[in-house]
Amino acid sequence: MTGVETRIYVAVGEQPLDMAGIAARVAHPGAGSIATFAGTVRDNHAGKPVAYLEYEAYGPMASRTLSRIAEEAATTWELLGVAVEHRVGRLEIGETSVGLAIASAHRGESFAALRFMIDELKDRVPIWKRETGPDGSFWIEGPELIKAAPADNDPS
Amino acid sequence: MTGVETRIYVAVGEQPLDMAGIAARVAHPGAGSIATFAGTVRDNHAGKPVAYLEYEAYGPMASRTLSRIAEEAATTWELLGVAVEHRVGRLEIGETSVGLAIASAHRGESFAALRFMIDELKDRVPIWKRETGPDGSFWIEGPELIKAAPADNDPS
Amino acid sequence: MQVRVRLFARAREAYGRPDDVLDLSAPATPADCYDLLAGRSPALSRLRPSLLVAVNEEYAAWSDALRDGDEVAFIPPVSGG
Amino acid sequence: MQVRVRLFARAREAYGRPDDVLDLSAPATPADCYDLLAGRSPALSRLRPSLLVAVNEEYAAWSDALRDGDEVAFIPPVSGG
Repeated sequence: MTGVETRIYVAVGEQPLDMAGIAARVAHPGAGSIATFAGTVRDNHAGKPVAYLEYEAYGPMASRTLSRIAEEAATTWELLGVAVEHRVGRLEIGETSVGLAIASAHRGESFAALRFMIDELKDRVPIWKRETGPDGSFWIEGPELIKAAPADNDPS
Repeated sequence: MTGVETRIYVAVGEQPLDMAGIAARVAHPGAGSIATFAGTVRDNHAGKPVAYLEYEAYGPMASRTLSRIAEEAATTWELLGVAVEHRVGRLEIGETSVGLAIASAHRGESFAALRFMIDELKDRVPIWKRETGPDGSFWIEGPELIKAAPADNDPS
Repeated sequence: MQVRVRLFARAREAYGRPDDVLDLSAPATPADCYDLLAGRSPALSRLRPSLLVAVNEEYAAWSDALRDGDEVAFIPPVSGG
Repeated sequence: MQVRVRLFARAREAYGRPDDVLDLSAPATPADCYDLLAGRSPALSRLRPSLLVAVNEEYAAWSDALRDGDEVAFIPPVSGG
């Protein structure tokens, strides 16, 4: 446990992400560093064009796991604020799927915590993405692309 | 040299920094990761309260050195866009003194390049800060605080 | 005892629906739930090696003891971010 | 030959002004410029160990040969960011 109170904000939802708003959540008069990461939808994957992505979450468990990851980061580094939002539903090229912002007195902490949190998020948080391009739709499972059903209108 | 064309934007000036605008400069349809760093004015330093900071730059050399650092990053990692702005003049608590944004296909590149660029900036770019608090004004030279003249109205 | 099961992503697609309610005789485990579902869906049964399981929104073991009213989720390899 | 000198931060404060123009006889180096300025300002002369020098906006050596019209800058430890 570090001696700093860390403000933590977590959200999973369908609304477009606003990185400035996410960063604003961690503003603090003692902060000398605010590091952010935005995961954005690329127009290609494994050398093939991508038309759009669909993200699906186990919502309550995703939020709970994100909160736990934020708390782990706050226990490891002296952080003043952590904000993380993940979007679900259909996302177009260039849109932001995940946004993180971390504030700390010195940059070392926010950089290390940012890296930790996005790595843990990708490893543990129950969220899935399905990629659609000219060859159809695919579930992304690590390095693998797995053919998905042609139409899937029930990402719960 | 990597196979990717990197868009580079560099600025040094007195206007307040807009992190959303800086991040927007690196947007790219091939980007999967946008990492940003904002250096913000802390209300304390070395355990003492800070009232405000004044930044002074050797403007043309600062811009030139920032451009060179960005080019070094673009030679080392596959980056799609790099934007960096440094503010000069008087900054209040919470204001942003430096903003960086880096876009790449994958997050590893933008994280590594972000860290490299801020470390190099702090090491090489001819910009200086003077801190004012209840005990007067101090030039910050690495870990040292050096008493400055009581009034300094000519930061050229 | 009754448990709610939830399926996501490829597991949901394989089973053909996102959730179900199962009546089980105690003692029961997530593995028992899965066997019931897989018996109804060969596509789902093939996914077993890649699935993790969660009970009440926490990762759990396939052999954990379930209680009446638990929510059991089958979790394909995650790909958020 | 004539060179423009520029001083920043603590060096500027010590010298009392941000720039100056020096007339030097060739060959001349940044060290020669500095000695001239330091002779006018004891406060500046004490900073020598911590200063770097730039010629025409590039870091340079104190012993580099200057040319007419060069701009020589004295650079205290930087603290940007």
